[in-house]
Amino acid sequence: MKKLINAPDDVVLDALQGVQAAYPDRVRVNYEPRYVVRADAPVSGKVGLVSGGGSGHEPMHGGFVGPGMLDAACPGEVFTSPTPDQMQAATQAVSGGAGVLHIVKNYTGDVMNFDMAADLTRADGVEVESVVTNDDVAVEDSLYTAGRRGVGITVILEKICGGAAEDRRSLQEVAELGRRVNANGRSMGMALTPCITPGSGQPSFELADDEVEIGIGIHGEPGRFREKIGPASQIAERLLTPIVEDLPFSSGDRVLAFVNGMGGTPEIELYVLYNEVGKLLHERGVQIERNLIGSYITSLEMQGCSITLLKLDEEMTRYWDAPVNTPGLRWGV
Amino acid sequence: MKKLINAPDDVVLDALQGVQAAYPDRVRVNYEPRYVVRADAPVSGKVGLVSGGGSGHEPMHGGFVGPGMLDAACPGEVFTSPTPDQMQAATQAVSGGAGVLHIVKNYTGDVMNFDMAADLTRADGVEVESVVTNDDVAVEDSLYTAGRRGVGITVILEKICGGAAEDRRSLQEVAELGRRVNANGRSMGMALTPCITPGSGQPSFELADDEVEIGIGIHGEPGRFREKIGPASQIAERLLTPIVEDLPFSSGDRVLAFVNGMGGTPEIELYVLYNEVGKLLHERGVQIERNLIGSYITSLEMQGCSITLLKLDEEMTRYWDAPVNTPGLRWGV
Amino acid sequence: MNQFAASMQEHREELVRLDTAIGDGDHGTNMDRGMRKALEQLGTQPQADVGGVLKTVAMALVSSVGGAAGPLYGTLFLQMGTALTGKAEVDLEEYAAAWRKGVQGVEARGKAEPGDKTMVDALLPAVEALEGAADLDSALQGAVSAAEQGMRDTIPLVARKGRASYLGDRSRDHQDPGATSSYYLFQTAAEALAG
Amino acid sequence: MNQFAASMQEHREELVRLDTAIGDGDHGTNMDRGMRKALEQLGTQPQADVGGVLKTVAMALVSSVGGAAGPLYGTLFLQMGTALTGKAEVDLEEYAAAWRKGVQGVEARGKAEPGDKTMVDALLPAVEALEGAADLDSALQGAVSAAEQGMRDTIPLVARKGRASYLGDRSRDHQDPGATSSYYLFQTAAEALAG
Ligand SMILES: Nc1ncnc2c1ncn2[C@@H]1O[C@H](COP(=O)(O)OP(=O)(O)O)[C@@H](O)[C@H]1O
Ligand SMILES: Nc1ncnc2c1ncn2[C@@H]1O[C@H](COP(=O)(O)OP(=O)(O)O)[C@@H](O)[C@H]1O
Ligand SMILES: [Mg+2]
Ligand SMILES: [Mg+2]
Ligand SMILES: [Mg+2]
Ligand SMILES: [Mg+2]
Repeated sequence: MKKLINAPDDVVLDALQGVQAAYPDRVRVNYEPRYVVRADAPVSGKVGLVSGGGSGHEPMHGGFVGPGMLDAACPGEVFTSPTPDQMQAATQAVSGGAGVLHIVKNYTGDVMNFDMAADLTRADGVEVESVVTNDDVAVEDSLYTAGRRGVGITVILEKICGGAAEDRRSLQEVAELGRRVNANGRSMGMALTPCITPGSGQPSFELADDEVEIGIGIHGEPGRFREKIGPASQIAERLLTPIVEDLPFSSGDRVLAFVNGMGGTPEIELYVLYNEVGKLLHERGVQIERNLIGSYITSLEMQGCSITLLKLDEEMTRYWDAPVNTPGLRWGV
Repeated sequence: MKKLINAPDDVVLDALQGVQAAYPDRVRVNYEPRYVVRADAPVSGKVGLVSGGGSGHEPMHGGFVGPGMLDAACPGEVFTSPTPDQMQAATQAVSGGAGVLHIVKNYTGDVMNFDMAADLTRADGVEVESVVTNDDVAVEDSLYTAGRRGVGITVILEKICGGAAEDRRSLQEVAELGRRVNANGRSMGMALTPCITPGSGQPSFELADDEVEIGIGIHGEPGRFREKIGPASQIAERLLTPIVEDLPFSSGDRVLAFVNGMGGTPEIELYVLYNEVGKLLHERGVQIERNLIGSYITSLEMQGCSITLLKLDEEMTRYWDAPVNTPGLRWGV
Repeated sequence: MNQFAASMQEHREELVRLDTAIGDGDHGTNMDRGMRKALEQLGTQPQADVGGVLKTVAMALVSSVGGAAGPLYGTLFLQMGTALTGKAEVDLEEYAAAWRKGVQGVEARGKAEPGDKTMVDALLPAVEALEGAADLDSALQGAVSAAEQGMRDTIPLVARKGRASYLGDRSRDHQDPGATSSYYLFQTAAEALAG
Repeated sequence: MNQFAASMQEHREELVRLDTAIGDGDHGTNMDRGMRKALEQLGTQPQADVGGVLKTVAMALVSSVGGAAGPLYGTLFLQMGTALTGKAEVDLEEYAAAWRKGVQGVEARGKAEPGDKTMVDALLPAVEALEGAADLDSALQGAVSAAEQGMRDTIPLVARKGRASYLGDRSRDHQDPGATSSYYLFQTAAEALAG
């Protein structure tokens, strides 16, 4: 394992100190318990947006703290959900009187920890709603299992709900909008290489020199199947078909297409892939109205990509376009 | 070699098509010869900024085309300088009557090709100036060699000169500012892993599981020496000491600190490194006034980093802060 | 608790390996971090009250483990601690009842049923063994054996809860990491309490 | 030209390997791409004029090779073509003089001196061999041997020009890729022109 770190146990703390050093007038880092919060929090009268999850997915979530997106993010250890005390403290720090929305990715750990935090925070008198993202079509959807994972749509949802919160929409409205974004979004990912967590020092799975893993999660979880690597056009097809058929997306739909790198993917490859995605959607009559191309929800140094499609409506498009000013996403300001 | 591509020979073209598909109202891609240009070029009365170089360093340069930065970028094959006909055509496309500045990284190929292009363009009656960047302290500076490579400062220079050009400064002024930025900037890089060009299919160098290569270039060129990997604090020190001592940067200086990922580096590691850079500069009394943290000048999927320091003056800071609206860098708009 | 902490440190790599196969590879690190934190907290407190000790451990786990294991083990110890509040000594009946409370807490929090390939598959049979035993020694031994059996029985199962469930059929033929740490918990409890 | 193109295709991997050791690994790909483009351009043109052919090749290389080799080989062929404009047949003296012009162009463009570990180290001795030869056959053979020797002599050198110069001392003990492609150029020229 070769990494630009001091020691496996120090990665998260060292990186948080780096974040604090980098953006002293934009964010504040709280160390005990750990959360990153907008420097001007709480914003009075605005719904507070809190997300969080394991570290190693940067810029998600800490890089999305700022005007127009999250009010606070709770970083766990690498690939490990944060703890309720972090979420409780972050929730209180961003509570501006209009309630707080928890944006939670659907993993057993994240859901349980955020649940405990919501219970604690409600007991403190802060109104809390939760939106759970579960957009990963690689996982079968079933009542009897943990259900689908939350992946790429989380980034999009944080941006869109951030716009709505900035527009002083109510907690109920922002939560409902978030649920609509989740319900209309689908994702799937694949890997060329595994990743290595600093704690384990071992690759998350083994792949032959000519194999790819299809349907991976963002924590180095193995995928649903593996196959010999094909051209980018084939990889785009492997990911897009299940996405499109699941919602389903159909001719005439206007979408946001998000081509995401897993952390170790060169940008030039993301554009090659985006080109293929565009061709496939064009064939189906689906129109790309907005796009996002880059590494925004990552798995450490994993090479690979994920594709997220969101069926847009006018409100989503408006809040997607609204100004945002965070280290990870910035426009309109 | 596993890559998200269709075929080694198609990478650059496919990616350019992806860029065109992604930003149809912001840039225009010309395919014969190849260049990426602002959709609204030429901007009348503004100095045109043209850069270019081998592909595989994205977002540099194509991702920096837009208001406040480059007017056009010429992509070569992966790690191969583009050709004079590309530069000549791009120069003409952005010529708005105030002359055109070529921003050239100091590599024999880039310099010779841009020289030929400048000769051709001058013959066409367009005033052309060149700025050559050579900020890499890993290479010894000597009159008898090809001199130092141009690396990280190129990104900073393109932004600052872009701001000045947008401010309608003259060709001479923009060129002089660019030379001042280059003269006050220093960089050095290191790698944890090599990269593989699609054309060669072979790693650019071999590294043991516990070795790092110090002083690498951005084309997979081997570095000046290799050593056992140490903590991030040591790596920061290895890169910063030669940088600081070369200019030299001294107590009281205000700098822009740019911590760059080589393409396959997780963002969390860049923040760990930035934290160490901050501590080391603090010890020396050098004050970080601005920063840039992310993967902006890359070597395909290489894991590693580079550090660039620029000694700021008031004019540089002002144009650094000026609005920029490109796929790769965006603020203030 | 010292023994369980030592056990988590000792088996850290093994739990990481199990969790890498069907999860995200952090279970060993998480439990080790949590139990070290628990010992730290206990160090500063008087330990006369068994319930108090368990509740302190619970809070330490909840606020330091994270992931799925944090809330689940936290709930386990919290419920056990609540059942044993104020006790300095515990008899077999109270001991078994506390475990039952704890495991009910885990079931309520995680919604896992037996056969879902989770820690519940080790915890439940062990509690049943405690409840059915005649004396402390055979109870402790029976619980260890039952937990071990439950842990091994997770191998052929397809996971329906937790991160391993994302793998579908590919989760088969691997032992569940959480069931494994639960087995170690019974093992160290037996060693600590055995006459 | 056909032969040189074939040679570049044949030695593509070798040149890539040499360039990977002390450069960026693209020299073989670059030359192969350039010569394929050159043949393409030639295919559409009458080939009576040697100078014209060389100039066509030069322009094809300049606009398709890129890197250092594009302008350098482009200049080489452009200068040679200019020297031989309008000729359908070329005698030894004209041939040698054209090479001299070409190499002077390379020297002017790249500012490399003998011993800098570049293509100049193969080109210059070969031109000198041409100039000193008594008849065409010995000239061609002498040039090939001199280029080969020059190419081999780059091995112990420390590069002072081009990408390899960044390596400093570590560029030692590797053969220069550009000198190698220049050797293949003389080799194919000899094969093509030999009676
Ligand atoms: N819903 C659940 N109910 C009971 N136990 C569960 C549940 N989900 C997961 N587990 C247990 O948690 C273990 C994984 O713990 P850990 O690796 O620490 O958390 P995470 O999966 O968040 O990384 C699994 O092996 C399983 O035994
Ligand atoms: N200044 C120079 N003068 C003459 N030849 C040079 C010079 N710089 C580089 N070369 C030659 O070019 C070769 C490298 O060509 P190539 O790999 O195609 O270009 P690049 O170095 O731009 O990748 C070197 O091996 C060397 O022989
Ligand atoms: Mg986890
Ligand atoms: Mg090159
Ligand atoms: Mg786990
Ligand atoms: Mg080369």
